Amino acid sequence: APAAADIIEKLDASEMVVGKTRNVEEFPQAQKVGSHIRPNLELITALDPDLLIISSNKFFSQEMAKKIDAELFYYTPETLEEILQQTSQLAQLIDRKDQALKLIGAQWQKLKRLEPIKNKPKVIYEITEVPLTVAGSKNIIADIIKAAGGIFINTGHRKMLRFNPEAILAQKPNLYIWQVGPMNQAPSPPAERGQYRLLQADYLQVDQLQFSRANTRSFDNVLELNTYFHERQN
Amino acid sequence: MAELRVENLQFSRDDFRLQLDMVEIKSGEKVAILGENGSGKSTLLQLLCGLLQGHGTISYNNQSLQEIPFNKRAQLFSLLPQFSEVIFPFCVEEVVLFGRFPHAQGNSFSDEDKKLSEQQLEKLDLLHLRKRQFTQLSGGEKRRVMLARVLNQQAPIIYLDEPNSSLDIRHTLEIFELLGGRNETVISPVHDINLAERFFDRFLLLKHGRLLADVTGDQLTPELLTETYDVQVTCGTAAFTFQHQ
Amino acid sequence: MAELRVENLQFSRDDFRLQLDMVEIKSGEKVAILGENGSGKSTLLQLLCGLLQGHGTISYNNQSLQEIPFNKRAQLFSLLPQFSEVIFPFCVEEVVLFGRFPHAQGNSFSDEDKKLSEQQLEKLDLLHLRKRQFTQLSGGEKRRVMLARVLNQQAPIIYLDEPNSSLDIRHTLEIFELLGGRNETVISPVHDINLAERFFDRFLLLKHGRLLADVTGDQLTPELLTETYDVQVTCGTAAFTFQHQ
Amino acid sequence: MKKLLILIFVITLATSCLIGSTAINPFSPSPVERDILLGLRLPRVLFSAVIGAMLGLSGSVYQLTLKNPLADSFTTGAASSSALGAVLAIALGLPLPLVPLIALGTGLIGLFTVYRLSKTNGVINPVTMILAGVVMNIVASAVISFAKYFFEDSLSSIVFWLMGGFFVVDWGKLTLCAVVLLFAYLLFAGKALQLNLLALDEHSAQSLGINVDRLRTVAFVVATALVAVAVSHTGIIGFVGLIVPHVSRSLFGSDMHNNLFFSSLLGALLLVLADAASRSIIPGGAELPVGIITALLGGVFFLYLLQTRRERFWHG
Amino acid sequence: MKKLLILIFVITLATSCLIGSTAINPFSPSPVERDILLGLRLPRVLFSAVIGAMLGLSGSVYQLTLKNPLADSFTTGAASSSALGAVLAIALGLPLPLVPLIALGTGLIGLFTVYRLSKTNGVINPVTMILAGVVMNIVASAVISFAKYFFEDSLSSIVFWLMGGFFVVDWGKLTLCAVVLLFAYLLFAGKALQLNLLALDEHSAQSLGINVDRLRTVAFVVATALVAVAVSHTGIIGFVGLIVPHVSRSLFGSDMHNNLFFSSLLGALLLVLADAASRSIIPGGAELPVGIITALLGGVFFLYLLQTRRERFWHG
Ligand SMILES: Nc1ncnc2c1ncn2[C@@H]1O[C@H](COP(=O)(O)OP(=O)(O)OP(=O)(O)O)[C@@H](O)[C@H]1O
Ligand SMILES: Nc1ncnc2c1ncn2[C@@H]1O[C@H](COP(=O)(O)OP(=O)(O)OP(=O)(O)O)[C@@H](O)[C@H]1O
Ligand SMILES: [Mg+2]
Ligand SMILES: [Mg+2]
Repeated sequence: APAAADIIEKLDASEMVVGKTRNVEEFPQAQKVGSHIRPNLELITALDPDLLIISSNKFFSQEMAKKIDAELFYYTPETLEEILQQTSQLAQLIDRKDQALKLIGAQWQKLKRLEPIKNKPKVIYEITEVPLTVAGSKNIIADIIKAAGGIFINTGHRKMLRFNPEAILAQKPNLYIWQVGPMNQAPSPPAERGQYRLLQADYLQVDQLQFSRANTRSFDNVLELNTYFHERQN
Repeated sequence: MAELRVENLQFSRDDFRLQLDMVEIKSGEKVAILGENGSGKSTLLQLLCGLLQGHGTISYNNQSLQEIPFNKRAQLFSLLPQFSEVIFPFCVEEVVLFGRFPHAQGNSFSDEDKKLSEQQLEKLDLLHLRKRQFTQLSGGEKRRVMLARVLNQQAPIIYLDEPNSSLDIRHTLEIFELLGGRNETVISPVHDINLAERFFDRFLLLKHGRLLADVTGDQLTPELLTETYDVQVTCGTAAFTFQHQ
Repeated sequence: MAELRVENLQFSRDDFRLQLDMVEIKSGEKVAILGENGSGKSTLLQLLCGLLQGHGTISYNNQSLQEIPFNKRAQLFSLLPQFSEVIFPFCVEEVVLFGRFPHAQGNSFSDEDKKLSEQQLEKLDLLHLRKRQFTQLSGGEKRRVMLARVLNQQAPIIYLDEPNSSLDIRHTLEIFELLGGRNETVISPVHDINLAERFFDRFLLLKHGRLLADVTGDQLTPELLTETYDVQVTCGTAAFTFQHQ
Repeated sequence: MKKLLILIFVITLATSCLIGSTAINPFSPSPVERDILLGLRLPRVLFSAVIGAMLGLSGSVYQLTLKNPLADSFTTGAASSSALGAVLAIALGLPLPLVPLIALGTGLIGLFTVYRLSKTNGVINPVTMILAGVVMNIVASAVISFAKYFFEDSLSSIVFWLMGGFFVVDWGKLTLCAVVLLFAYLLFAGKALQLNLLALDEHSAQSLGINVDRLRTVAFVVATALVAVAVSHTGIIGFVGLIVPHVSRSLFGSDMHNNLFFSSLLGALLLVLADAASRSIIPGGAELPVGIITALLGGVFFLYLLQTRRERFWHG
Repeated sequence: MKKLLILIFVITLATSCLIGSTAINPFSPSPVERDILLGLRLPRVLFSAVIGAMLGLSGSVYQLTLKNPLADSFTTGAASSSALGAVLAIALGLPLPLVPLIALGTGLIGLFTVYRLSKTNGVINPVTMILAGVVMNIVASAVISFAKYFFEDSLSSIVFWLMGGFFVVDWGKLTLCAVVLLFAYLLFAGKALQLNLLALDEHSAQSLGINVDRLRTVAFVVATALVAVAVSHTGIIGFVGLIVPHVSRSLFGSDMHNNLFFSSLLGALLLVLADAASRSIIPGGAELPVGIITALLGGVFFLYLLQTRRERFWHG
């Protein structure tokens, strides 16, 4: 799981990693074992790992774990709180409890620096322009926005949803966050899109790689957004 | 001894209705079915073969057709449909060999089967076409291949729906003579009445799905033919006749 | 005045070779093409219609076939292929109306077209089948529908590949008489020599892709036929003859 | 019958303008409501109608031209080769307005390839053509799979795009598609008589004065262009092109005059209905991919027809 | 010819056991290497051969039975309805060993539905059957799309499962599939003569003593069961079932004795090659979905044949 890489690194456990999937940039010493969606079983067997950390890919991971006889850890946090919970669980498994306590404490510290927002903006988060998909309440982004003092428009109880532009108009968001990154590579700025002519909203562009992964970065994102909200209301 | 016996046969489809009270056909008889287009000749053949299901009884050697399993039927009778097709690129030889299917032991053709096919190819003047693909034949050649397939089946009763359609006069004569010289029962709708009269013993005249008459050659009078076809018929005028050399 | 002129026509396919040095056919002639199966009759018709491409020249009214655009050809000649099919569920009436296509103005059939189709349906004894789907007809009925379509095209030259195949004697006579009474040129491979002799003026005898003879009715001797078909032919033996009532 | 259907169609159009995630009072709309209605809802409803008509029309022509009841935008390779371009454009992160253009481009390349492959000695054989098309379909789908695999990050965009839907509709695109549809419809309607003749064997058709090869080529090219334009704007919406022509043949006969008209109309009707459902079936603004509803709606109706009127489908 | 091909096949099998992301010394393997070779590599190679043969065999039978050059596991609805079960099982997170079972279950339900729909008055019409199949395919695909959409967490699992591949193979699954293949092959080979006769019109075939309806039913059921078993273990691997039978018909004639054999063998060969390529083409252990390579390898070869031997494909 690419999102968990950050946690492992911060837990000082980098040297324990023997294999990683192709889009994990950390851990230069680890061997690449294919993509996270379709890892290479032979290579993993050859590395003979004790623990597999994966995100949501239940089907293959279970079969795989059975085959190579390793323990499985699912890293699937949906809220800030769960990030910290799963961090400590993971730390237990790899015996890094002290580092975990420190790391978790540091995150709580970040949240303490938040400014209160009086005039809470209604926020919508665009994941891709075509087809138009937005973040749902199971996405970590929802919790980030809430923690930063915004109102996350409840689009549905999922990570991402195909969405209807007219429903966005009808929800009258005050802030329209659009991510740019591998998933949404060259979107046109929403302010210039004809369909949002009547939308009385601010537009904020963010970097997908910074925002979409649920790890310690998420706490920094809360801070950044909070600052933005604060400046915006003045 | 009646080999084929049809009693009270009834079949209807849309506004067409076929009705046959009683026909018995003895082993070895050559029976031509005469009648206009749409009078029910092909339908009758299909009923006799069990390809269509009517009311009434059809029995072969006193056994009801219903009770004869499919694979046994192929040993009782063979059929040349009015139109036939082969959709895959099979060659002539292969198609003729198909006729041996009811006799194939296990799952492949014996040398005996192949020898018989060879003979059929020769009888029907197809040896030079044996490797040709079926779809690359002229109309008459295709018809002969299908005839060879049917004869190759060596069933005691042979149903031939207009066997001479598309055939030239020589091959027509060859085939009718071939059939005439054998013991099999032949039941065949034919449109060329002079040919029918020459090669068949018995004539079933159909009109609008009903049996108008069931006669032998000398009873096939111009009057009867007039009634069957609604044409004027005279007897004995000059014409070419043809004889196989 | 030669309406159709064929010079030095050559066509080969695998081991079959068609060769025609020179044939001229005048307007209104009724020409039967006689020859064994595989002698090249259908191939010749397809060449004359431009459906196959050979060497040599074919010209209509002194204009080379090559130079006549497709849509003009349909006003020069019509064709009944040896086998034809209709894959969609069209009804008889619609298929016959197809024949008016070359005359359709713009994109729909005029009342005139519909009236003419009606007449063709009547002439070919199809009125009672007009709403029936083509695929639900007997063999002879299908053939008549296709004939009606071809005649409906009202082209001055009509190519009919074995027009009487599958037809009963009454409809055969009706159609040949119909054709005989009209001005169109008719060129038609036929297997029934007695019929051909009775209704056609001129005979092209083909053998192995070559023109054996090009004769009129009185020159059609038993010897010539023997040579064409490799059968013994005698003249004047008794047989039924048929007359349209 | 024709008039009744048109009436039903118009009513459906009007009704579905009023259906969606936000309720709109049609008589005294607020400015936002007006804007939603005229700027988003109406063009989208019209767009779905136009796309439905394009797909229905193309299928009607394909089946006759290729003499195969399974001929549609998939089996001719048109849909996949167009989708391929769109997928690559999305995966490579090209500017979005380019997506339809590139899709159209690969669609036309696919078309040209299939056409080249199916021609020998100047003659087009429909069986060869459909085999070439189906291989084109499979190869293009394989490359799409590869893109899904290779550009993992774009996976969900690609998958959702492929499922089809009316993503961004503006009057410009709508006008473009409507013009293409109109052009194709008039062209085919002008050739309806000739297209009918393709139901005959080749020799009969040809002897009636039509250049069968040319007619096939024109029909194939225009139908494929229709599909390419439709797919490039909306992703892959299956089913309409395959089933709607069968349905209209079974209900209104084989004559292409009728079949072209009813295939277009029923295609439009089906997609307008399916899109209305896809917009409103999940409350709160989330959308179901329209292809899912099309297939379910159409599938059930088709299976019903297959049970009750099967003799009118194909080969009598 | 037959012997030569078998030889090539065996050599390919052996070679591809030695190809993969980890280099293996075949003569003195280390214990881990031995484990990889015998526990992973060998069963996988054999499995790909068995699945390839299953798909090729089913396609060969489908085309004849349904008299349509496009008949394959897709157009008969077999692949999608089986995949549907697997997708739902994956999405709902059911225990792993159940996935193939559920896939087989939905595959058989699909089969039964298509069969029921294509039968009226006791007669099976091949055109109706293939239309029913293709609708089943579309409806099942729509439900799969819905699953992709609804179970977003499982999206990537679903997509990649669908792309097909030999992910986790054990000797148990291998044995099961091999037994199914063997059973089906023997059954079809025992009916090869009868199957040939389906190339004739129905009346001729029937008058030769075969019960056309029953033969069609048996062939359809067994071929679909083959597909269901194959799909349930490996996901959807297109192409093999459609193209391989055409290739072997064009190379070795129409006789089903040969076609059954060569379709199976070429199918196996194609998949073994494709899987070896998919394992080794990307250095660093990433695996390409095998369907992509199959389609590219097979597609190019098929288009080549279509150009050079087209008269031997269909209808002469
Ligand atoms: N598609 C084809 N491919 C190859 N050869 C063919 C094809 N069609 C016909 N032939 C051959 O060409 C020759 C002439 O065929 P053609 O159909 O012209 O004969 P025909 O005189 O019409 O015969 P028939 O009386 O049987 O209709 C025959 O030897 C035949 O085998
Ligand atoms: N598939 C069908 N559906 C409905 N009616 C049919 C079908 N086939 C034939 N008929 C009708 O049944 C009647 C008998 O047809 P049949 O084919 O038995 O005639 P036939 O005597 O063989 O004629 P022909 O000499 O033309 O071959 C005809 O009126 C025909 O129109
Ligand atoms: Mg008949
Ligand atoms: Mg001929």
